[in-house]
Amino acid sequence: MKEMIKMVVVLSVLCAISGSGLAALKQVTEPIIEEQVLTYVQAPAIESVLTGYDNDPIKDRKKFEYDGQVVMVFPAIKDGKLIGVALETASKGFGGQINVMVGFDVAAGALSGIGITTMKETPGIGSRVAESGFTAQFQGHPLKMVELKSKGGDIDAIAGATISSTGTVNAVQNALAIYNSLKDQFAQSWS
Amino acid sequence: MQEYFLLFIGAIFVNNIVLAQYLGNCPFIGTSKESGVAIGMGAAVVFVATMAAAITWLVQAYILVPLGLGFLQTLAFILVIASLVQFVEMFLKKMVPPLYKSLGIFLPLITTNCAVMGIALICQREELDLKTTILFSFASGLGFMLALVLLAGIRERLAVRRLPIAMRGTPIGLVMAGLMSLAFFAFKGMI
Amino acid sequence: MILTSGLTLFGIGLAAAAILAVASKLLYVKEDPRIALIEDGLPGANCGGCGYPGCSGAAAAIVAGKAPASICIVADAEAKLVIAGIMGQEVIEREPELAIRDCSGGSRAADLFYYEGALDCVAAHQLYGGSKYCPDGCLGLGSCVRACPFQAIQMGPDNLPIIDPEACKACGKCVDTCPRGVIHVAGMSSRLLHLNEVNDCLAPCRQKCPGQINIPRYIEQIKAGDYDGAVMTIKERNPLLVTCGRVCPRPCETACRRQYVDDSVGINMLKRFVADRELNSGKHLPIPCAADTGKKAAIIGGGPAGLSCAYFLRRLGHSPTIFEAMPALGGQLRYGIPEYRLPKADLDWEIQGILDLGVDVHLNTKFGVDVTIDSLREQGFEAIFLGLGAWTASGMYTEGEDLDGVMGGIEFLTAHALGQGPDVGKRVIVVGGGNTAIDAARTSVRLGADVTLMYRRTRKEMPANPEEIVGAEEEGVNLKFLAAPARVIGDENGRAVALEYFEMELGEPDESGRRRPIKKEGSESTMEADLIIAAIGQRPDLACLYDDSDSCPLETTKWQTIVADENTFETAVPGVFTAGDVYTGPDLVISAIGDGRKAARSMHYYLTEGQIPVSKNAQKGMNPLSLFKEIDNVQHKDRAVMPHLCHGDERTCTFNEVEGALTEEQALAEADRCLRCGTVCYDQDMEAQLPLQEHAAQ
Amino acid sequence: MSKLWKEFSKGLWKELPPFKLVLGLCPVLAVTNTANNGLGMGAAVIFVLTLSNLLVSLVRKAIPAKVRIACFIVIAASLVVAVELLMQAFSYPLYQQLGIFVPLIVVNCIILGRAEAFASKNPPLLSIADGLGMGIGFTMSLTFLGSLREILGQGTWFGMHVTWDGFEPFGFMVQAPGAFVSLGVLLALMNFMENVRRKRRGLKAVEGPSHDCGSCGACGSSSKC
Repeated sequence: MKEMIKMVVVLSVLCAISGSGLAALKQVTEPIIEEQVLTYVQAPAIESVLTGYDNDPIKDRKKFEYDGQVVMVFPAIKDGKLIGVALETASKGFGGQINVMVGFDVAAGALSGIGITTMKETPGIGSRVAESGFTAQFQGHPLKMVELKSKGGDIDAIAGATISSTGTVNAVQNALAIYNSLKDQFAQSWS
Repeated sequence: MQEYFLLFIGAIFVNNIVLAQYLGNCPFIGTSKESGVAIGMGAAVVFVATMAAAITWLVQAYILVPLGLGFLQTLAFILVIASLVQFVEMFLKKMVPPLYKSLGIFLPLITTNCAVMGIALICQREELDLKTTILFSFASGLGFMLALVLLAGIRERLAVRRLPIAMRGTPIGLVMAGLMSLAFFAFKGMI
Repeated sequence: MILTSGLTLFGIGLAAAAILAVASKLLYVKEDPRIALIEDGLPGANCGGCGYPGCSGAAAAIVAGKAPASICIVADAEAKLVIAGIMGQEVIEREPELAIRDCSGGSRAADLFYYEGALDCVAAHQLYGGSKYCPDGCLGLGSCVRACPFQAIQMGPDNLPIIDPEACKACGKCVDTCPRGVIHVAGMSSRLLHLNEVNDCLAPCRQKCPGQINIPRYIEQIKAGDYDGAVMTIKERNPLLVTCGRVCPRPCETACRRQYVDDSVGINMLKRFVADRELNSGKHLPIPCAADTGKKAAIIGGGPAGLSCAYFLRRLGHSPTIFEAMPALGGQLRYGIPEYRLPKADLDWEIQGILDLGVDVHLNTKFGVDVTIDSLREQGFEAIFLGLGAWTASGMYTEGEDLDGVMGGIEFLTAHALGQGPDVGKRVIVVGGGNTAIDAARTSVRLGADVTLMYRRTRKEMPANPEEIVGAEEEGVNLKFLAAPARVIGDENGRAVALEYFEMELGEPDESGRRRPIKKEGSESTMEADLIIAAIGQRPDLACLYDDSDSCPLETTKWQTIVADENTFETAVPGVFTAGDVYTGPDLVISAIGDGRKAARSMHYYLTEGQIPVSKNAQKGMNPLSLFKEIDNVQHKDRAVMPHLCHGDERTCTFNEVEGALTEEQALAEADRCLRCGTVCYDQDMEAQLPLQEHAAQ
Repeated sequence: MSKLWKEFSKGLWKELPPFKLVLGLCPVLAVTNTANNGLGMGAAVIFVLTLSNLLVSLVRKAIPAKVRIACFIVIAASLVVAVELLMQAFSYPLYQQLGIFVPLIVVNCIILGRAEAFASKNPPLLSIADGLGMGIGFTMSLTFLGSLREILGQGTWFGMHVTWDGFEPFGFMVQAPGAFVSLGVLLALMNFMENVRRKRRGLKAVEGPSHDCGSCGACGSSSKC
């Protein structure tokens, strides 16, 4: 019995020590990791959806609240003036979540482009939503009627990948909703 | 229903845990010399992988995520799996001695079988729900068993062939595994 | 967060450990705690050498009392002590065992053992039935090498596995793997108990030798300079090698394949060479004996059969006691073979070596008078061996053979050996053609007589050793062939003075293959003689077996031999065994030694197990597959000639030993003539091909 | 010092983990599609292996035998989590590339194997030497295999273009089958070299290393397998 208690104690204490140690490490590295994730996951998408800015959208990012959730918004500023914003939304696709970075042209009141950040769609089929043939349809698209043709919109779905296409469009629609309700705040934040 | 069926077939053939995902290679090469051993090891992996994936899913969903400790996933999972294997060994020994006799000696090997841990991790990454997790892990285990038994069959025949001495044993086993992997590539078009 | 994290993992760890702790209580399988302890003590090789599937099985068996603490063949003495300590048992040391490969392969192996496709012995065996020629030989594909869990087997240069005796644990994995039974695991006892089987790799010489001596092996050892090893190899079959090295008529050499090249290998010369080396060293090589069993066995008769039986029983751990009617041990070796062939001092030395192992002797103790089967049983002898020999000379069945001056050959030799100095007079006629006749003739020469040896067939049919016949001729014995005694002519005092005999001629061959001598009617002549020695044959004297009421519990034959099972040598009376001349009738020394061992084997099983196993595969006749008469590619090499130790008058007037041993150089050269035969293979002398090739090139 | 060197150097050739001991195959096969990934994985393994050897060696006497394996696993897993965090913080693209194989370092038999077979029986300094040697050997092997596969499969080395124009890369090499086949062929080549060496010394050719559980001991019951 005594040996058994010793066993239990040794194992638990070891777990506790490593747990604490790792948590400390996690706290130290957390901000660095966040930065890294932004740099390597979001940054390329931002670059593809925003153009003509002279600031660092990642450095200037700000958090907003929408419907009880925190939304990270990346601004595109030129000569001190906000020309566009990008924000990331997600929707369920065929293989899991599809994360979409949606860029807005503030002045034109249109979409400046979308980029897929992460997704797990079937390679070669659903994954084609990330290809420019599909995403280019959103470039310069007005801020309404973002819908697949089958549902009365003007976006061509990828053949054989309706679910992935719908998921992407849903994400864009989410982003649109957020943009519409927060766009006044954006203008204030980066002016 | 079709979704589950595809998941099942996909996990066995298309994304075979050994031949496409490179997981569980040590036991794959190590225990594929005799088909009897391969069947025993395969069965043990099916059994343990399913249980481990289910339990780690619960641990993740009800302990780590609520507490914001997602980063401890690896540590928590391996603890759970190691304990589970030991528990299963004791349980089988007491309750189902015939099963213990046939699977018992393979159980300790499974603790360090990365297929088991890998399946649990994949289930988390893919954000599968509990039901799908169980199905997926069971199918992946079956995929492991299939690959193992097939390779054992090949290697048993190879053992009596005239081969350059340098190729005998592990090298030819690996090459055979490569060819099997190539064959399994063909399933990619299936789904 | 640090706290949460620490506490969470603490919780998981605690929960896991606690569940396991509780589980180990709840799911506790009632298992003897000693099993785990013993398993820890076992080396964990899971080799299966103990006969259980893995070490945990062995541990369970030890605890269940089904296996001794020393069951593990791999564990060292210390581990065994630990295990025995756990079990409260004593360690009983097992006889050390070793895997042995008994296939010589021969240099033809390279051609024979090449199989397209299969690289595994088991597969090759199943696919092709193995080698094209040898049904039993090593396939040389090394399955045993791969099967050995201790890396004790390596492939040698001839594709024959070589076993490292240091690393071998005798687990038997190689034996299980080998489809041909080339490798077997044996300790000393099982080697001593093994009788030749048809599937063994038996060179013709080995098949022919009545003593089943592993001849190729000891020649191989001589070749390698391991003379002591050669002695020990011979002593696993024959404890009387000094004797046999001198007197054996060498049936093995008649089977030697070398005779089809030039002349058979001088196998016996080589035996004598190593035997004399030990003899001249003055020190007996230590001979291992199995642990004492405490079983007593009585050996009646201290001749070659009895000595052999006693020796093997002793080596198997039993306690034999020899009862000998004569004043000294040796039987016919002492009283039938003259000094010039086998010096008594050498015989004494050799017998002493056997007695030193722990064999008791009662001399001058007559069976049937001083001891009987019943009295021996009462004294606690559980098994009895009758090695009474054949001491009665057969008569000539002629008129006047009971006159004075007519003696049996064995009577004459025994009287001489006992120092009773039989009077040979001037002219001696010896009738007979066997070794006894020659011995009697040559002894008579040394006693100063003019000797004629009369034989009813020709020289070719004489059963005596050719060297003996030559020796006799050289010493001046007149050989009178194709003559058979008709009548002994006596004088008025009832003393033989002449022998009347018929001339003979050879007719049709009889069942023994020799041409039957036929009397030429009216060819009677007479030859004068002072002593007529009838060395025609001998038979056992079984009078001692009969009790006062003239009944004998044993079955006997019309030739006055004892009837016994031909495989087990057990007589009609359980626990009573027999071998030697009393069973076979007069036969060779080596036959008596070989049968003595076989009887000892039966007695061993009788004493320890009660049942005597008889193999269906026992090798009896020659394997026809192994007999072939064309031997290719072997260079001629002359056979060594035995040197003579004494010459001229010294030879005919003294009883000094005539033949000597080979020198080391000669012995090595002679050993080199051996072809290392297996059942069907032999080693070619590749040099022999060179001149052929050169010739072809020209 | 010479003992330290001995323990260190044995991992570099004599007991080179993936090739000579045939251990830790999953990462060897999975992440060696480029040299860079191989190097990165190797670095992570060096980190975990050296530290786990050190820690195990330090606490070896305090650990009850029955939970020995569990404790080793906790130590190794903690280090793996630490590596995961550090890699995310300082080399995120590599983390993305290696993916699931970073957490799986914990079940790499080399880690537990060395802990069980070496560190639990030897003092800290020697254990570090052993871990470092094995880790470097492992890294070398991974980098080598990664280079081979990258050059043949993509025509690049560490991302640099190293092949001539018109070189048609074997796409097969960077895929799963290529991993198996190239490792198999590599092992065969090593056996071949070994046999040539043995032949020169007049020894009989042998079969190469076989993957055996016995050389690992990670299951904690070397007596069972």
